[in-house]
Amino acid sequence: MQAATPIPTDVSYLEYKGKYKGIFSWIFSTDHKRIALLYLYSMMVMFLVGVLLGLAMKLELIAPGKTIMEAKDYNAVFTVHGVIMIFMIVVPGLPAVFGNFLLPIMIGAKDVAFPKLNLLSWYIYVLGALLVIASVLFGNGTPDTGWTFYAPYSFKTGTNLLPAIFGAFVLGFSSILTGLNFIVTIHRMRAPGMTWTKMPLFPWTLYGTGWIQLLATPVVGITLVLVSLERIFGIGVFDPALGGDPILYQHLFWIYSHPAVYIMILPAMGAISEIIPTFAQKHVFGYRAIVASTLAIAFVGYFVWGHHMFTAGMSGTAQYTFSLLTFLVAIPSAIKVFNWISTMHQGSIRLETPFYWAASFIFVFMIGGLSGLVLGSLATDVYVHDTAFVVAHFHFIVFGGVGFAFFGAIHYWFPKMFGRMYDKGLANTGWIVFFIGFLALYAPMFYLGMKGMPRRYYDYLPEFHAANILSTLGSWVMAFGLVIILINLFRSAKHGPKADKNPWNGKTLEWTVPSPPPVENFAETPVYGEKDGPYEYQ
Amino acid sequence: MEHTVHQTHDHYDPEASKIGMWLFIFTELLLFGGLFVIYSVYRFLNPEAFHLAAEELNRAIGTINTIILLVSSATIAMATSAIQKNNKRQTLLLMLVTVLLALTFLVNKYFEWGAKFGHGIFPGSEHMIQTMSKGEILFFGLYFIMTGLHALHIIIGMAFIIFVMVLTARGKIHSERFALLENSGLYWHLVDVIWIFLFPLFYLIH
Amino acid sequence: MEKEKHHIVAFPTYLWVLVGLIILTFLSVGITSIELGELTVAGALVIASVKTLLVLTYFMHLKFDKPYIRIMVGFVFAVFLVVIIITFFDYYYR
Amino acid sequence: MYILSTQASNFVSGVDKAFLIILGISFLFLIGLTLTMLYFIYKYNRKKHPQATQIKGSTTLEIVWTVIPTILVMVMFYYGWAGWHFMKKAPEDSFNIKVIARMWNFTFEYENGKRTDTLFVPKNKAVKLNLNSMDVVHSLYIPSFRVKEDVVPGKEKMMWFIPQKEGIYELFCTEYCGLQHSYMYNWVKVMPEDQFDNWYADTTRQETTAVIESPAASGKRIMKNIGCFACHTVDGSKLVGPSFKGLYGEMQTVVTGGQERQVEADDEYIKKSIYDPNADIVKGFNKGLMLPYTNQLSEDNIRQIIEYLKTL
Ligand code: HEA
Ligand code: HEA
Ligand code: HEC
Ligand code: CUA
Ligand SMILES: [Cu+2]
Repeated sequence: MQAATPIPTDVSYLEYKGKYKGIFSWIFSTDHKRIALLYLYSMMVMFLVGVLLGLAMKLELIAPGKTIMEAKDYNAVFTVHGVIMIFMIVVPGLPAVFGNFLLPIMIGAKDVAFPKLNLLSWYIYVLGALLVIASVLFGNGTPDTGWTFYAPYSFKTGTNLLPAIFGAFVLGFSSILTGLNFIVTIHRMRAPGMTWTKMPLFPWTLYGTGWIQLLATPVVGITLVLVSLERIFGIGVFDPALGGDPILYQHLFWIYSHPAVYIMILPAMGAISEIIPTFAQKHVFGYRAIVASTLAIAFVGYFVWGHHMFTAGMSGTAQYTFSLLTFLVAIPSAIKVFNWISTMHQGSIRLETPFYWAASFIFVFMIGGLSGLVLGSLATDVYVHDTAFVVAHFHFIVFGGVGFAFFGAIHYWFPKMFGRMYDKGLANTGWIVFFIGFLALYAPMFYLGMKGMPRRYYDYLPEFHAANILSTLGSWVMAFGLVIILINLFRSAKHGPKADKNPWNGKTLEWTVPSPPPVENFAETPVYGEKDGPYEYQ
Repeated sequence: MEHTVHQTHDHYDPEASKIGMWLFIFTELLLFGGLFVIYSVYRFLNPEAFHLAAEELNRAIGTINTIILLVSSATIAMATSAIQKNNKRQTLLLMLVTVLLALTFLVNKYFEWGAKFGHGIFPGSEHMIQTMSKGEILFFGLYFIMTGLHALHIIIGMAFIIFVMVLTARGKIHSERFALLENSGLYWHLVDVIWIFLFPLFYLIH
Repeated sequence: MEKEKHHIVAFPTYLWVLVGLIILTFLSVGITSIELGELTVAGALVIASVKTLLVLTYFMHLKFDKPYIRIMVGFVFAVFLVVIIITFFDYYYR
Repeated sequence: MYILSTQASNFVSGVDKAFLIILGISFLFLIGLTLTMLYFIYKYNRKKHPQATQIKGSTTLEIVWTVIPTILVMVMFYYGWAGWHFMKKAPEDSFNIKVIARMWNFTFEYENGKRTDTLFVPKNKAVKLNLNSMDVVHSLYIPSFRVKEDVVPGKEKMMWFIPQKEGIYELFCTEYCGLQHSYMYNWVKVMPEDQFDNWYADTTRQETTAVIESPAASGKRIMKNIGCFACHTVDGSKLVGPSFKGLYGEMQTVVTGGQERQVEADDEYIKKSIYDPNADIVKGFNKGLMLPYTNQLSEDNIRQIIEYLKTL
């Protein structure tokens, strides 16, 4: 089929339409770069919905008692917020957008191994998203179980849970296919001479992520199927009335959902590992250590799920085993932080927007991660489990970590993706407003949790009022920052000044192709020699 | 490590599709893996009831079905050898045998399930709730889910093999290009492997 | 494009494996009919594992594939085993 | 101002110690690393340091910064374990109280039959709570005591503590359990032992109220205490369950074993709705939400409830 129309090497992927016209040249395109943008736009839509729900929650919590909604609505809002943010934004986020766009280019390939499967993953993603939306719009009530769907509440509630669960299942399938595609691509399609130890760090993290996606997602898939069957037939697997064990549900759920948090953070760490060397103009410090820690996180992260269940009634043995393993998985993250900071040492640092995001990433990631240590320790987790402290932890790390990395990545690769540059002044303003808002929004939640305010609370006692006000104000500041950032990016994608091939003097392969890249990326397949490597700044 | 082959224009890389298939098989293994975790936990918590309930299942049908699947696995494996020798007729014949055996397996399952339903044993049945202990209800719940999901995989596998047969008949699959046939075989063996575990776990605990 | 050599497995190999698998099936039926207590389950599972190993090595060609596929398969089974073991840290000691 | 909740039980010292140690180490690293990073950004800025020196790594450093955090996390693990492990086993001579959690309230049942919404406990005495859930997973959390344990249906679980400070503390449900999860809180009252004994011995107070009230008024009080209004209203609007307004004597469409039928909401029907709610499901509502109150409401109580329902 391709032999008929040879693909030009001088037309950018944004202009080349292939055999379809208009929108069809996007939604039928198997070009990994176009698929990446499809993901970017569809995620952006879902993301804005999630953000609005987040803001609504904060508005509700500005004062005790009813502010803008009923308890029923609040419960629905945090459920949908959680489902959207986890299953549609941060789990697929960096792999589907930046992984798709950059993985083939960074390893010197023309596309991913299975381009059609890649497009199919996006369709499946959209289907999953539509199912979740359907659960909100139709039927008798929006799901209200929390994103964890804990049994037995999840088959007692009268709300419209089935489509949401099925949606999560379908989204998981999309994520599996993406992971599979990336692993095969990395195994088979690296440029000649690019050995494993010459592969840049971002593809490495995608490789680790791919494995977690493959091995963890099916477990939650089957678990969600069982919850649906339970709702429909009452088979009893998790129903205590029929002999089932609700705690077993929690085991299975977290066997996926803990590794899932590393699905989220690993590509984020990968993006940071690209940005820092580029802006320090320096070889990354401890390449091998960073690779090893990536694989260690992926591997050990598979066995720590029980730290979400310290009060659920596990045996003591299981509790301290999980606590111990949790502490072990923190060490590779620490190694990464040390290596990033050391990369800056003796560098020649250029202060640009992506670097600001990366540096603030390190800061908020440390806060999020270190608060994870409080949660990993038995005595203290019993105290703060299911309080606002946990909410603060995961917003700092999920959204501080993954979100900041996402924004860092988009400011870093934007010129490559769209061939244009954004307004740097505006981008920096957006960053600082966002950063301040972020701290004001989530830091008070640590305090609230330490004082004992439970999470998923629609209403709270007056003693928690002051900190909640600060938090709500923070959410507005942050939203303002977000608006600045998004407007700047959207405008620049169309009207920004043309960008160079290599505006940051990066050393990885994507900076050797034109911006935006041509359809099959490389006019000539790059070949790695003995001395070449991803971060050779000489 | 394996060395890198630069892809050509027509994207045919049998090694890549083989890895892809294996990775997919891993996800399937973990899908059933989740169920095996559940099974082993409940079995551990209700050993007596599981014994009792397993008595209800028919060992003979189970054994026959096991053998059917094993034979069909051998035939599809032989089909991959046949295609490499470019023997199209033999390939198609072996695949046909595989599909027919799969069908027999399903027919057996149909009667087996039918008999259970006839005795009032099916998910959510009032009869079970009234006459059985919680452990037995769990056993049958798992029995239906696991064998049901397995049967679903049999159906998918059959469809896959039939699809490959059509391509083979049309000459799209031949001794130079048979990755798809090999993959359908891999998938079929996966279905077999899962049954190899389901069989003792459900039929052989006495 | 460099062509990779593919090993063609002869029919008799498959047939012998099949015979082995069938014998093992009867063996497991036999073993579980005699009362061995705890060992029954262990026996049945060991036999099932041997059967799986046969299917993997011959039918699924692991014997003739490059080693990294074998490593992956081993890794996946190992991960699954560890998951089961850790889950039982809870149930066994409860 | 102390950063954690009030300190009022025997577990406080262990938990707070672990907390402060982890927090201390964390702050040390957070501040240290942030300052280092800022210093590098300042010192090796492009303007000051135009040419980067390429350093690819250092095995010694990698080993150092693997070993140090490993030791530190083991310290954290140890303190976490030390503050926790004795939560798992209650002393033999503990004072037993049964906790019944249901959507959406806790009931505390004492061995002499006393039943309360607020948890009353003696100071300086080991108290063991036996946790039972009637419906979904709840979690009993007393911040000032540093204890929390999920209440799981179908599981026998317990938690224990020794209250060490008189006063009234919050008690929350921290496992999300549906609509009124955030209202599923109550109080713990710690009393000196003698005062507690007096309170405990006085079994008359809660069975019958001192004032003589009409059956309808008793019905209303019972329903309020046991939490019916979490799901039912009296004004015609529907929450989780149907409203009680105008219910008594009306014809109701119910689903019995999959079959729809009409029944009159008479005494028998209401009694059955309370003792065996899942036998007839009111059309448009869900099975399994309301659970039998067989052991919690006597026939007498039900008679009073019916009297109250008649007035609506
Ligand atoms: C991106 C997602 C992400 C990541 C990466 C992490 C990382 C970690 N998480 Fe987090 N976690 C979540 C997302 C994430 N988490 C979510 C979403 C939940 C809530 C789910 C729900 O209930 O809804 C949660 C909940 C959660 C709990 C359960 C809390 C509870 O419900 O009671 C626990 C408990 O152990 C925990 C621990 C940890 C630990 C130890 C790490 C570690 O990996 C962190 C490692 C990082 C560092 C340690 C910082 C960097 C290192 C240094 C600065 C050097 C110094 C370090 C040392 C001396 C060790 N997390
Ligand atoms: C990625 C995950 C993510 C993100 C970004 C957010 C964003 C926000 N969240 Fe979060 N939240 C969760 C994940 C997330 N949340 C989860 C899992 C829960 C638990 C649900 C449950 O209990 O079941 C939760 C629960 C939760 C609660 C607690 C509910 C309760 O327990 O009572 C609150 C309370 O205010 C809250 C507020 C907010 C606010 C104000 C925002 C936002 O409005 C802030 C605005 C965000 C931004 C300005 C930009 C961030 C940018 C990115 C993440 C990258 C973008 C990527 C692409 C566009 C592809 N959230
Ligand atoms: C957790 C929520 C919940 C609580 C608490 C609850 N109910 Fe219900 N109730 C329901 C639901 C849901 C239904 C409808 C389904 C059914 O008929 O079982 C219902 C139905 C009823 C009915 C039948 C109503 C009709 O319209 O026919 C009566 C009577 C009733 N409840 C009384 C009570 C009393 C008395 C209490 C307190 C002692 C109580 N309920 C507590 C949820 C609840
Ligand atoms: Cu009970 Cu939350
Ligand atoms: Cu976790």
